Amino acid sequence: MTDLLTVRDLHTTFHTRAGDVPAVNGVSFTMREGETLGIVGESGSGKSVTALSIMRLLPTPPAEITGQEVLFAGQDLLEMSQDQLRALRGNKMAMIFQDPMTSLNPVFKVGFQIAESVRMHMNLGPRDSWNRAVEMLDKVGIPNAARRANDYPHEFSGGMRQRVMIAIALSCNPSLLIADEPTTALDVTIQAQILELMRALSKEFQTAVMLITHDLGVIAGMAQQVLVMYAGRLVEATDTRTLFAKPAHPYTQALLHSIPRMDDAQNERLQPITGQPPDLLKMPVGCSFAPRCPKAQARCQRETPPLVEVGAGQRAACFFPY
Amino acid sequence: MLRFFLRRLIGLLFVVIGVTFVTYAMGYLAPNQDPIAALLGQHNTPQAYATLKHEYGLDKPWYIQYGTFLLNLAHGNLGLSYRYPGQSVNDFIGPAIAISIQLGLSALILALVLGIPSGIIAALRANTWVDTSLMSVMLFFYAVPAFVIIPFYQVLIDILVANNLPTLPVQGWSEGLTYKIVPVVILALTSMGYFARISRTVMLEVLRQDYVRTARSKGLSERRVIYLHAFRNALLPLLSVIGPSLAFLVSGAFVIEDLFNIPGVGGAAIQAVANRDWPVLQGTVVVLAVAVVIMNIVVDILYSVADPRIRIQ
Amino acid sequence: MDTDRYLEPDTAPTQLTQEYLMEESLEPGLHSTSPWRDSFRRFLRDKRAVGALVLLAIFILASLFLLPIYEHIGPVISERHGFVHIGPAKYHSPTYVDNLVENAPASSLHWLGTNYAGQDIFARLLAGIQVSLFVAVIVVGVMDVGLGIIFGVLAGYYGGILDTLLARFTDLIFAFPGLLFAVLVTGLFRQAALDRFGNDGPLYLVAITLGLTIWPQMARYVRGQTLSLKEQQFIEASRTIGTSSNQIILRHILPNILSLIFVAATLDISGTIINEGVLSLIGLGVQAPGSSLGLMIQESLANIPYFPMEAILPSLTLTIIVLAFSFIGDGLRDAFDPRSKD
Amino acid sequence: MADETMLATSMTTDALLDVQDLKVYFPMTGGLLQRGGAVRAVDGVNFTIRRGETLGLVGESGCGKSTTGRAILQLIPVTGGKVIFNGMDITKLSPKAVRQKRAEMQMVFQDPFSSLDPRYTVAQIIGEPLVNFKRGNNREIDQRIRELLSTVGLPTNSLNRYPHEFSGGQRQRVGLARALALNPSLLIADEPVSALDVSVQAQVLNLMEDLQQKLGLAYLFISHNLSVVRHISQRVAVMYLGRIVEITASRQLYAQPLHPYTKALLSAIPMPDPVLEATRQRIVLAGDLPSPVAPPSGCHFHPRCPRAQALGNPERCRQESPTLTMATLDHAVACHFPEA
Repeated sequence: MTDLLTVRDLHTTFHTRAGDVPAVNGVSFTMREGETLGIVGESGSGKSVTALSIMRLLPTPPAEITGQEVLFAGQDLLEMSQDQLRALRGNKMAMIFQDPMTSLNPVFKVGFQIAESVRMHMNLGPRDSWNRAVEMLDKVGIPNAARRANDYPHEFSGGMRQRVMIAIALSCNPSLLIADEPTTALDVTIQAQILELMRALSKEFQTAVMLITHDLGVIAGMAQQVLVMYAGRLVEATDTRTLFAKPAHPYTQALLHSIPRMDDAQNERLQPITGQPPDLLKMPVGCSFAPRCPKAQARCQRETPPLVEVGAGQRAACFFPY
Repeated sequence: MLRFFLRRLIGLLFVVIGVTFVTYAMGYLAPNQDPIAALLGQHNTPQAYATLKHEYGLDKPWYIQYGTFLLNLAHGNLGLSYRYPGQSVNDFIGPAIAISIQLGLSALILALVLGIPSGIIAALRANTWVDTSLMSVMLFFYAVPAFVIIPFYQVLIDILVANNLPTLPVQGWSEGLTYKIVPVVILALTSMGYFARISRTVMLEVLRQDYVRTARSKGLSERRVIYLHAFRNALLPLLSVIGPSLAFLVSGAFVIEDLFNIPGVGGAAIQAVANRDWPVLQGTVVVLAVAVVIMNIVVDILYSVADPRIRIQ
Repeated sequence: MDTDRYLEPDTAPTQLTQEYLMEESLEPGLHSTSPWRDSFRRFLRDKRAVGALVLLAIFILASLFLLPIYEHIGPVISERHGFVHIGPAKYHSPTYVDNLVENAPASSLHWLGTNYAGQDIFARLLAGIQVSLFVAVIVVGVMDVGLGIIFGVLAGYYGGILDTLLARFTDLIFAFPGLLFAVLVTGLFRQAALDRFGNDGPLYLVAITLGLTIWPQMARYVRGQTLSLKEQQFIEASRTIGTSSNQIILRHILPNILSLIFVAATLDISGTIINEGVLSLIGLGVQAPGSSLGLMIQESLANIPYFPMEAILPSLTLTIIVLAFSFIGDGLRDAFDPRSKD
Repeated sequence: MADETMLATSMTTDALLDVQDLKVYFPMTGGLLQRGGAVRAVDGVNFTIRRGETLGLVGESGCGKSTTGRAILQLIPVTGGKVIFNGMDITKLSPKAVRQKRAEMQMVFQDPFSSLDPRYTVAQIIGEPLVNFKRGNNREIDQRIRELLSTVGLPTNSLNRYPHEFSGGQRQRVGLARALALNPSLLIADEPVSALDVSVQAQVLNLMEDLQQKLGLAYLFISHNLSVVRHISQRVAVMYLGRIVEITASRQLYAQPLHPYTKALLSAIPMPDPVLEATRQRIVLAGDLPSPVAPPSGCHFHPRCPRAQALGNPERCRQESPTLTMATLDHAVACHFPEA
């Protein structure tokens, strides 16, 4: 498998009246073709901003995106003009969002919203692109696709709308699909349906998926590789099995211990992470997790640990891993 | 669709009855109103008085008078003037309506055509000098009433005339197109400022929505994102403020018609007040209220066409 | 189209960084800031609004205190009246008519000159501002805000018959387009008001009429705000801890909508001052020789080619007052509801 | 009525709360198009909560779990049934008496942002119930507020701060302190941790466990998160479209679910274990949640039910609404064909 996406030292800063907010702070990783990469982190950890920065969908200003390079299929996205980017967006790289209720345009038919993207990127005529839209709706499991294509988003349930979003995203056979908390707003049984659908379709379309979520369970079921983010930084990157079996970073470990699990002894006491995530406006010097870290030592408060190889295929940003 | 119209017609009926009743009650309660004596003037004899009073139906109890008025209204007959014997209110208001519609609609269209794009431009350039200066001008137009602008304009004309520069005439609505420009523009200013400010707010709100981000994530051109996906949604709240904004237009029309001697409904209403010509004033009230309600129905229909979520079967 | 300018610099990050900003002041020793103080600070940042506030304060103070002082400034004169000696208390009174000094230019005696009836324009301007403010206070301060809050909150919180009544009443008022209702009522009762209350009668009539037409809108707005506030969980929480409905309204609803009412009221003041002007302009407001900015404009219109200043001065004064209230209203809105700015 | 209350008391002596056939219908109004129908948000719910016990109430959005919690507190009008609290049916009480009763049962809300008045300081928020119920003079109230702050683990310098200065987890603590101020015996917690970040969730959950230990509180813990419910509850009730479909001890429910919906729900939860995830069998339910406005006939679950499909869609499931019946001791299920 070849590399599809290489991100090197990505920085995204929001310039606000209160000060500069380093939402993404030096993130580097690689994604291979067809693989599913999970990005996990709490709200404000920078996982969504990372995705939006790669798509360059953030308004600049206030955002400022810098970095060494973001190579997508050999081209540097950071160097591209908006026109070049537009040719890629929705075509070779597509995105779906957290809230299916608000992500579709309420005044256009869903068929139109899919066909629009197809027409733009695949050079098809109106009829062919409409047919493609119906075909996609059928593929994502919407019954009576030909009729439903003429319906408006408000006539669909939340789960069905997320299916429509997936249809839009996959309509031009993208090589990368970025899914930003795609099931967070959905009920558990509907979440299971959507995850099942994503699994099946990404296999069928050979699409690499960047799956952003705060739910470690979703990661465990979907991803091959995982990135763990905390306060704008990558703190751990490894394959999924290693992450759950042998987490290197104290934050990852703490996270795994703090969630109630279906398979633990039932009334075992949870081990919460003390304190609160840091204020990005006033980032502590040194490791940003140090104030909450049980293993923190003097060095952690002075220096920022770099993300380094700590085991086979496992990288962590910690001076005292495991 | 039928049910919708039925419901709106009932609403219209309710408004007409309410408005006429209030108007009627006011007239009934107001002191010093003896139109018959005023009409007769020095020819006032008890016999003539009684005859005329009967002719105008004023000898009957108030609810019969009101009922008669409503009945006549249903036939499009607004009654007789108190001031000019033998003239019907229809004679007064009939030609005035056409003129007021011309004035009002031209101003509304002008306000929309200039106001909405200004608001959108300001929103797209939010917090730049373009936005700030454009919106300051629009706030000025919105806040400053026509009757204040007119003196400034007249002073300007005098200066232009004194220097032998061309001017646009202000008096003489019926004389030709050039005579209509200034009143229409001045009437449009307030609404234009209003639409510009609302458009800016609405557009900024829409641009923040998730579906705009979705449209961008599909790789659509910025033009398409803004003028198709965003604007189509911004249209909905804009449509819904047109109804309430008619109030500015009608208030403005009073002043404009009065000051520019335009023989419209507003002018007729003010004349009627000065003349204590009760039926004429009542007629203008009814006509204007119905006009506003009809405009609101039109806006509602447009809205339901524009928004699939409330589209009528 | 320049693609990267579609959002203004403060929108996205406020959402993205909200949760951090909250943490900001939790360190021990830092002074906590109440929402009111935050809003006040934001208001002070708006230079336009602060400027307008200062200007307005000057106008108000001048109209209240300068007019009585002005009536004491100037010599006692006799020459043009033969035997009669008159002092500034007379010729600087806004209502004093003196046919011998019609349309006089500005001088040390009449600071801004006189009008067609020989009345002192400066005094009339100050008196006109007083009238505008009087109407604004009665209409907006008392009727709009008072009735609007009472009916709006009650209708919004309790719903039911009061809500229905309010809705019907507002519909009716909305059906009277624009100023029509005010024209109707002031036209009909003007004479009665003059007979009963003298020259100030029409002014009271105008104020009460404008108040009657304006409060239902405020009530509807307050009702809407109350309804959306009622959805907030802290209202439900108050019920669970045994707070009675009346206490909920007083402790939680009112304080939370007060700032929005302030903003709406400030903006209503502009409209009310304009409407008073219109009514005076078409002869339904203040009775000559009394003074009102609208009346001054009306009186000057015929003479614009010869004495343009007589029209421009009241127009300019009215413009400044109306704009000042609009700027302040805009500034308050941005201060109380920062998101509304974008 | 007095007799009924007596009877109910004698029957369930150890029950703090006994909910019997609770119904909450919302009338549907639509102007001229009024059809007079009703949304049956809660449709005949029965359960009891013992002193010091936690009952978890789980279900997906729109199943009526939050409505149930609010109906118990009489925050919304109850259409039918009884809510017997401490031996007294509180659905028949006057509004004033209900207000008095509420001191003994309190609520913790989901949204840490909108559940605190932004213009009140923390001291005012926590003090409001104390002032309402006149629990002492100013000094005593102040003392009690400080005590409550330390109970929920907030520093005393929070007293004069406003809610916007706190993070979500800290605000939930303020909400807890307010709920505890009157020494209630029952706490209805409506999704108390679902708006919180995972690392903070555990803090609040542990705090709630500690408070239960210390104060002998009973919880009705409403949540859509089955892992959290499993962790904190002794017993769990599963709701689907306004009805309880299964209720039993937590251990029992998760080890041996009887209702096909419970089974599907449990299998839909993603487990934070890649090895398990790769091998486990998932039951993916077809279709959407039906609307409570027009629920399916018979058993509400039948159109999506894998068990009914396996049995060839028996007539009974479509026609007859199953009642909640005891399958084993302390394990009730509402299914015509419960799985063993």
